[in-house]
Amino acid sequence: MSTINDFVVRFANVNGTGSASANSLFAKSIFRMGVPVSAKNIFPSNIQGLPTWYEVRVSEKGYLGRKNGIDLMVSVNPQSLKKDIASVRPGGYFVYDSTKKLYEEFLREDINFIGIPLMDICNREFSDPRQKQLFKNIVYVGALAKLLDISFDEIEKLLSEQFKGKEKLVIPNVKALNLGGDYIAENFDFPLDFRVERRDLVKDWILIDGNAAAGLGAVYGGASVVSWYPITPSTSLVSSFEKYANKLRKDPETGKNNFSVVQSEDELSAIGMAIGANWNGARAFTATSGPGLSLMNEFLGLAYYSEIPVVLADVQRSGPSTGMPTRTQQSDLLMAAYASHGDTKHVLLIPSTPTECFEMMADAFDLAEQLQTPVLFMTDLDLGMNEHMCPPFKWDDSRKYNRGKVLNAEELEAAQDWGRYKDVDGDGIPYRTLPGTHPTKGAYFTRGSSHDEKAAYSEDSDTYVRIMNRLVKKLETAKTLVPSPAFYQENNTSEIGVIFFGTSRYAAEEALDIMRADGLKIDAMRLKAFPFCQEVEDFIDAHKQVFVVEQNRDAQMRTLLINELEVNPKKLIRVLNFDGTPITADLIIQPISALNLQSI
Amino acid sequence: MSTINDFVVRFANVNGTGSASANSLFAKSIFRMGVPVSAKNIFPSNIQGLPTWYEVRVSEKGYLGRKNGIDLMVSVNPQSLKKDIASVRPGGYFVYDSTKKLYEEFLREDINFIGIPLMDICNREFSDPRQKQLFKNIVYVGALAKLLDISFDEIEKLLSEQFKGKEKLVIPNVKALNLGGDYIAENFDFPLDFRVERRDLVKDWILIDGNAAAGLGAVYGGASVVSWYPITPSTSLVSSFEKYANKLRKDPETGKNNFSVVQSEDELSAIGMAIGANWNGARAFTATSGPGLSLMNEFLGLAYYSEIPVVLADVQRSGPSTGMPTRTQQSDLLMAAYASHGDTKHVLLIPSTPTECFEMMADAFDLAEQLQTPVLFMTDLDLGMNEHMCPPFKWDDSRKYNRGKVLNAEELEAAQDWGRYKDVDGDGIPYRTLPGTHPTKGAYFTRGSSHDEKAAYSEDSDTYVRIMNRLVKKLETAKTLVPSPAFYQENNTSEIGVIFFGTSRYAAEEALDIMRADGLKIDAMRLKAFPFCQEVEDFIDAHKQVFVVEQNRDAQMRTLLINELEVNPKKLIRVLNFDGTPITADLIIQPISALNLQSI
Amino acid sequence: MSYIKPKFEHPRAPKNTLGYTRKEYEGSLSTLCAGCGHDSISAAIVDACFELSIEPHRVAKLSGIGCSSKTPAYFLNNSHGFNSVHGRMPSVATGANLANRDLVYLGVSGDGDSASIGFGQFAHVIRRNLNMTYIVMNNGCYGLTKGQDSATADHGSVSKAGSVNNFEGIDMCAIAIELGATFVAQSFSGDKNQLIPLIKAALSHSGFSLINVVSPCVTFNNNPGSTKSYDYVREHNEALSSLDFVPVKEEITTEYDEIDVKMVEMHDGTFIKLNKLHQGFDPQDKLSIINALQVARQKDEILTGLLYLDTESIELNDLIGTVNKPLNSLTEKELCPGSEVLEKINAGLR
Amino acid sequence: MSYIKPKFEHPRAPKNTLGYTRKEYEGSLSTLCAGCGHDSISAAIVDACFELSIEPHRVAKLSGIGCSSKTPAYFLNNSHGFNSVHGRMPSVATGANLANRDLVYLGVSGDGDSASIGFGQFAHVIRRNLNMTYIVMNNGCYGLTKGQDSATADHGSVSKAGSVNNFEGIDMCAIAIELGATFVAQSFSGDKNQLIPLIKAALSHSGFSLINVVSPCVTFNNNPGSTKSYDYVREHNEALSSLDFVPVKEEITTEYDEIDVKMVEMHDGTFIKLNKLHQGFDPQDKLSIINALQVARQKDEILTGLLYLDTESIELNDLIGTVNKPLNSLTEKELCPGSEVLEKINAGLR
Ligand SMILES: Cc1ncc(C[n+]2csc(CCOP(=O)(O)OP(=O)(O)O)c2C)c(N)n1
Ligand SMILES: Cc1ncc(C[n+]2csc(CCOP(=O)(O)OP(=O)(O)O)c2C)c(N)n1
Ligand code: SF4
Ligand code: SF4
Ligand SMILES: [Mg+2]
Ligand SMILES: [Mg+2]
Repeated sequence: MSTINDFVVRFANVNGTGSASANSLFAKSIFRMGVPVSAKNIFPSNIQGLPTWYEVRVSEKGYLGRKNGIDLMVSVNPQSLKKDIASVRPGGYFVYDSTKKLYEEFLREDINFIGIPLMDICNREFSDPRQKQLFKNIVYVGALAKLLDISFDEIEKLLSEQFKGKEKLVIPNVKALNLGGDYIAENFDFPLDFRVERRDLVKDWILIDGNAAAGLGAVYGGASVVSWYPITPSTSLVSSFEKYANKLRKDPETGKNNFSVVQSEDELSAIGMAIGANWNGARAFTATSGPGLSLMNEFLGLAYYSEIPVVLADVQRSGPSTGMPTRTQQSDLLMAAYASHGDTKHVLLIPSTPTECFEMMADAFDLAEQLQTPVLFMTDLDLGMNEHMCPPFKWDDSRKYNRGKVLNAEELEAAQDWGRYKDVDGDGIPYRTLPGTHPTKGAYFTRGSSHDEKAAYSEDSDTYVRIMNRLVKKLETAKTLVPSPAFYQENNTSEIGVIFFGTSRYAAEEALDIMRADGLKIDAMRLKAFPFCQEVEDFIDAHKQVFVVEQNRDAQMRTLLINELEVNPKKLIRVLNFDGTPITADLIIQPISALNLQSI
Repeated sequence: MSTINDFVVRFANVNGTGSASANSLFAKSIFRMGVPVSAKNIFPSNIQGLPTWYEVRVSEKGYLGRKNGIDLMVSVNPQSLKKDIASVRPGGYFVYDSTKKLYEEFLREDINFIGIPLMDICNREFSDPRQKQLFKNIVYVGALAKLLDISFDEIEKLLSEQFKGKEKLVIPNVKALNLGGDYIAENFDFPLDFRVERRDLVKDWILIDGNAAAGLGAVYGGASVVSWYPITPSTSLVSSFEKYANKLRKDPETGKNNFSVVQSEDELSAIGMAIGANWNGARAFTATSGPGLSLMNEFLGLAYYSEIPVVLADVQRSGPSTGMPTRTQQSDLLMAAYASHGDTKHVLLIPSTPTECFEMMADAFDLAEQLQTPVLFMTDLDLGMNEHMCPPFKWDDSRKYNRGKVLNAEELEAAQDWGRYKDVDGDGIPYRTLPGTHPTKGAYFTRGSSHDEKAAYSEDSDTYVRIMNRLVKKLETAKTLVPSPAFYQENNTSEIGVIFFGTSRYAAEEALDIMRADGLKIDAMRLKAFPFCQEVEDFIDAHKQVFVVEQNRDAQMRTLLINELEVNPKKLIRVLNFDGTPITADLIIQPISALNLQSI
Repeated sequence: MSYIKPKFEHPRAPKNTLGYTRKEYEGSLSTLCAGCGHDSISAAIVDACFELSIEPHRVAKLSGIGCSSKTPAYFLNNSHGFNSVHGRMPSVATGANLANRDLVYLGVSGDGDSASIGFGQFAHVIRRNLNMTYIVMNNGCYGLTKGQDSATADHGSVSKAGSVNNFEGIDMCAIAIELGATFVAQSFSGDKNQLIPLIKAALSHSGFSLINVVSPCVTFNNNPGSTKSYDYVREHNEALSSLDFVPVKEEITTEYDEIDVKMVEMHDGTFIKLNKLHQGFDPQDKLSIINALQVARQKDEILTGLLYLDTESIELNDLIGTVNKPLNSLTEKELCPGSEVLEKINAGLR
Repeated sequence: MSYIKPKFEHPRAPKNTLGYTRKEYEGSLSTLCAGCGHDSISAAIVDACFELSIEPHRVAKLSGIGCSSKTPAYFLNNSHGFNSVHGRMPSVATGANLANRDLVYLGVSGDGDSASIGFGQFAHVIRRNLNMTYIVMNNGCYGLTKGQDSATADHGSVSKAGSVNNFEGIDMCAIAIELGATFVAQSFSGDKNQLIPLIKAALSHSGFSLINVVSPCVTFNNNPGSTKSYDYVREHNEALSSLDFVPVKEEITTEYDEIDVKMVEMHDGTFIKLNKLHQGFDPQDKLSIINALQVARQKDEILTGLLYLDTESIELNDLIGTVNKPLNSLTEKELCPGSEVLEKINAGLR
């Protein structure tokens, strides 16, 4: 019996050889057939010549997390050949370039080898040396299409979209595609015992990476100043902003930019610029990853204490230090929540899909201005740099940006005894003014040193304590403004709960389905923000045992939960994956079942 | 009835006017009379012209913490006059320069005013304009000596020690002293109802500030490279090192330095140099305060992950951001313990007295080299910049520096398959080598990126996890090497415990005595280090309720205890003071008694 | 602390063209040491802004950390001020300027702030030609942390404690010119007559204007042997020119055809009149000033006056093509592309 | 990735005076792009160290982060290496040097690493005259993060994507000279004949030696319009001199009284022989090179060769009076003053 729409294909390539676009062509064609698909790049921290992999999971049920066990491996990299052959599941397939023979000693009895003379074919069929090289990739896509029953029509359509305006290029591409298909047709049985079948499961969903979505979200959220310093995996977030802004934010009359992007000299400068711009009333953000976040600590403390809004996107990668710069992790949480010396706490938003990247990035600016404090958008490499299937973006045209408490000239004129750091409304949030607003009212001195309600320098103990306690109150207000968690049940029905967040979502939802199908009662909650709102506390209170799923070594979110909600640590059980690859459902099910079997 | 050796005197001065040496002359004379004394500077973050205070507590019982309630105020600063008069306890004394009359409206019925025409006296008795200004300070010291029955002999002896080599200066100083004493003798009743009486309570103790002690400790601990960037209140720690090293570390033959001190361009550079020097086998440290620590985050992660010893002294001040740079706090703990992005943990040492500053600073180098990781010496402004009475320094001449696992040329020659990051001994600590040791063996590549046991670059998940887990094991080993806590009972006898650390010690010990005298049973533990050793866990386990005393807003040590020891937060009750002034016994007793009354 | 300024102002105190008196450009009471050079610079800033008739609330004054960086509290009380973190004012100023290019940006910094911890930001704000006036109050030491040598301490300068500085001092002006600064001047806190017109000219320049002002620290670096003491600077000060700032509308009455006078027209139509210009030196000829600075260094001279001016300067916002309208005044309409566009984007992602 | 180097070495491979073959100076296989300029520089380093007969294990090689900063893994496998954090290698090198002044310190960095994030450390390590050789592999872009312009991208240079750089590029050599560097050279990764003797001379200099090497990024910045492409550099390269490094013991046989040859004696008695020296230029005359650089910039020329050398250079350890013995070899006896002294200190505190 053949398996439909449920398998994993992995491509082993050399980076910098143009395989990326062929591989995503493969993934997208399945998506176009209405079948849920997810794809992950596993790439080295270098530019050219090292092994890189691309892993595609096809899942009828819509499970978009990573899954162990490779059903089919496409190998076009001799460097990693041995390892690649070893990684195929027993009974699986190994597609390779048979122009050169495989070493005898690499062969395995328990998998199927499908040799295609990619180089021979291309050498024979193409004359241009670059084409000879590039089209090897398209040939194997054609072969796979045949083997997996993927629609050639869909692929051709994708190719014509891709080369719109350069139609001449479509023809040789299609030719290469068919060369691959034909070779399979002539030499092998097809399709395989697992394959693709057209469905209507994708609906109106889109395929995009989180960084692209977040960049677009920032455009929609009204960001007009972006300052940044290049670092993987955050670079493409800014590129996305810039790309969309260049299209959508030109002044119609002059053609000039209704935004500015400045590549700064380092991360200290990047956050400094973002703070300066926000201080002056523009919505500004910066984006970085771990090492950059470390460098931004001092400035984050300044923004916290002098109450300046700023949005910072941290696309997390594997730490510590340079760590594994092209691997994913959720390990900057603790530093982000408590960044900078002294007593500080910051607001975090934690998206789990590109759709949420779009939404939360836009919302981050409202939140930062409402609260007059840094808001850290905490995503990760997996979400940021891999394309994910997700619901389409929506925007309510009646939505007005919430600029928070900013006094304009008339309000200042009317204001009685205004003070920059007065808690007028009892919510811990004072009123601010922008430079240049009023000739004689509203000017104040912003400083990171201790100040009183009128922003005057002060070394008075009582004043200091008053302001510091108001900042605590402000964080209480933040709890009512940040997005509430998502729940996976109408009412809690179990003594066991599981908490997850960010990209663990994909695997966690799959795990939940499997465990529930296995008869395990378990409630689930997906966190979206820090500080934690009441519902988070309630969920934990309502359960005897709560598993906390996260992608770091030290269970950082668990620490935040325990510390902020005064939870007994015994209650929160770690479920951790921190090896740099996205977590799988298996890794979540295992410890939970093990512990629950024990306790039954 | 008169009170003996138990009162508080506060001096109100203008900074930059030379009052500091007169005030410490006053304190030291009491110390020389064998009576315990403690003194605190409360100074502004500026150089000249603003109010500054000096508070001296005299305590027969040896309580060296700050105490509320000023018995006698010496006022020589018109700027703060009103506030200063208001701050005297009812029945207390206010000594002022009566050359100018006090404003009627400032007068209080419930305190005693002692006017001394300081300016008149000096104008009359001295001709040199600088002397006219400076000797006002000595005149009031003389007056106080009379009022409080302090030995003029001791003061004169101190003056002759101070002006050793400039004996000519002694005479006018003594003259000024006597002018003050005489004026009191002629115009007021003396001594007051509280006064000093000679004792033998000081024994062989010494009077020194923590920074001076730590600088000396670093000399004894074998530090040979110091890199730093000026910042209050850490600057004097490095000055102390430099001063002592210049005396004690000259090469006898050439007169050159057996050490180097480099003032770097910023804190990133300071920690970078210290890391570079330690990597290369010299004992090196840097010193800073909050803002500097924030800037050092990235480098701390590098040292943690590439396993380079380094010692960092953080003299904490009030944060966040610039905060109150001349006020004390213990609020960098959380950042210090978990500094840098990614999963990291660092070793902290927490001294409470200058003696411990000396010892722990010296020990820090052993610990850093044994563990091949950063060791953060966490002191604060109160300890660092105020003089404290403490036991004398001791050094065991048979002590050898523990340089940890460093292979020399012979060992390398003999070593089989050495790998920089191999866990040979099962304690998580690998063997390192120094550059230049052996022509062909032992060279390796240090990096902050993921590496295997042989220090080779690796993006392999298993390798990464192995190394990260070994670092956890290393921290377990650290628990057995850091200093154990101090206990204040032979055996635990109560259900209630109190935990404190650092400079809270002074007030906590006093509070403990008072509470115990009041019949409250309470056990106490003073922490000295992070990570926490078994005894810390045992103490918490052994008690139903534990108070954690700290000088920050967010109860950072409590967070560390909960998080690292998996303690139920409900068990740990916050006792906090974070207004920038050193904590007092009262502030500790209050919440503890309140809660215990409730629970009885 | 300086002495209390008289609160009383004469009813007939002179007013500028906006109708403001000098008082309306003052700040709070200084808490610096009596005699600190920085206070004189603050006073010069007040004078320059008053005389230029700048609207005080249209100025944003920014600084880092240090005695010098405290001064924005001591001038222009009706301006928004930002006392940021040590050495990082340039980035904050850059962000602020990007958000609203219409204000006047006045940055104040110290030599520790700009030449040590902040050297990277100093260099890069110059490269970006940010439209701001950047005043370095240069005393060769870290005043606020009690007088350590800074990176501008000259080689051979002797500290108060008697130690000799062995490192090369950074010449802020020479570095700025090398990095492409478009307005570079040097002055002395004690020379109000030179400093005020320089500040006016700097504020009128479109692009980055550096004024490095030697500003003695009376408490820690005014000793004999110090090359940043009042005495030393007075002796070694070599004015390249004296100058006048000539507002655009002012009638040009004097004769300018004298050999040693040069009129430089600024971007906004105002003029700088350089009197008694040194021979062989032209502030619009980079090579001439680079040479002059090198030679002066060998002779232990401190060249003051306008050193370099590029009147073709293009400031950051124009370099990157930003609209003229301040970005912080853009509304939803201009910022948000709306749902229709979004639907198209969605379509492209299917 | 470069192609695999032959593992086999001829038994009669030439040996240097220490008896080592070139092989013993090589590193691991490079993972850079085929054709990357950086790989040529690595090869030149190998050659220079081999020819100089430096003991490989007495070299400490340090770097920041970037493609360029990876190269220390690709040369001198028997040396300790330190791949630190982005832009902060100078501080790590400084600490290492303070700990053991007896090793040879070789730092490698990129233009992003040194001119952007690391500009402050770059400037200050120069000011301190740290005894090290500092090679900037300058490709005008951030290779490792995919080709963004760096701060050394020249004004007007066109990126692969077609955008024009509007900012002033930082001239590393001019800046270094202005900051007081004592050895400054510029070269091109494609010019091995010039580069190898320059590296040898730099390694022989006592104090800070900068070699700024234009090193094209074939993947991101080798397009027409780029001023850091192989073609552009070849066309605009203007060698100030060709040079030979003359080890001290080598007999001086040639005639040196030709007009265009200059022999410069180094600190350690070795010589640099400058052939065909440009007229009006003298590497020991700072003003001449400052002028030459300014003029070259106007003519779009890239001056290469030895630009500046101060043979009176005093390196950091000597500037601050450190003993000759490496500090990391001091023992308890030298480090710890002992209990008796401590007792005296106690006594003074009573
Ligand atoms: C990150 C950081 N490091 C150190 C300090 C301490 N600090 C305050 S001011 C200052 C130096 C100021 O020197 P300069 O800029 O020359 O100003 P001056 O006081 O001489 O006017 C330093 C080091 C700080 N505030 N922040
Ligand atoms: C703190 C920090 N920020 C950013 C990065 C990302 N990063 C890695 S290399 C690099 C630029 C390297 O450019 P360059 O020094 O010129 O080296 P090249 O690759 O061009 O040789 C950047 C920005 C990082 N590693 N660390
Ligand atoms: S210490 Fe120096 S710089 Fe600071 S206020 Fe006093 S004189 Fe000015
Ligand atoms: S990306 Fe550029 S700098 Fe990096 S290895 Fe490739 S060619 Fe060299
Ligand atoms: Mg200064
Ligand atoms: Mg580069």
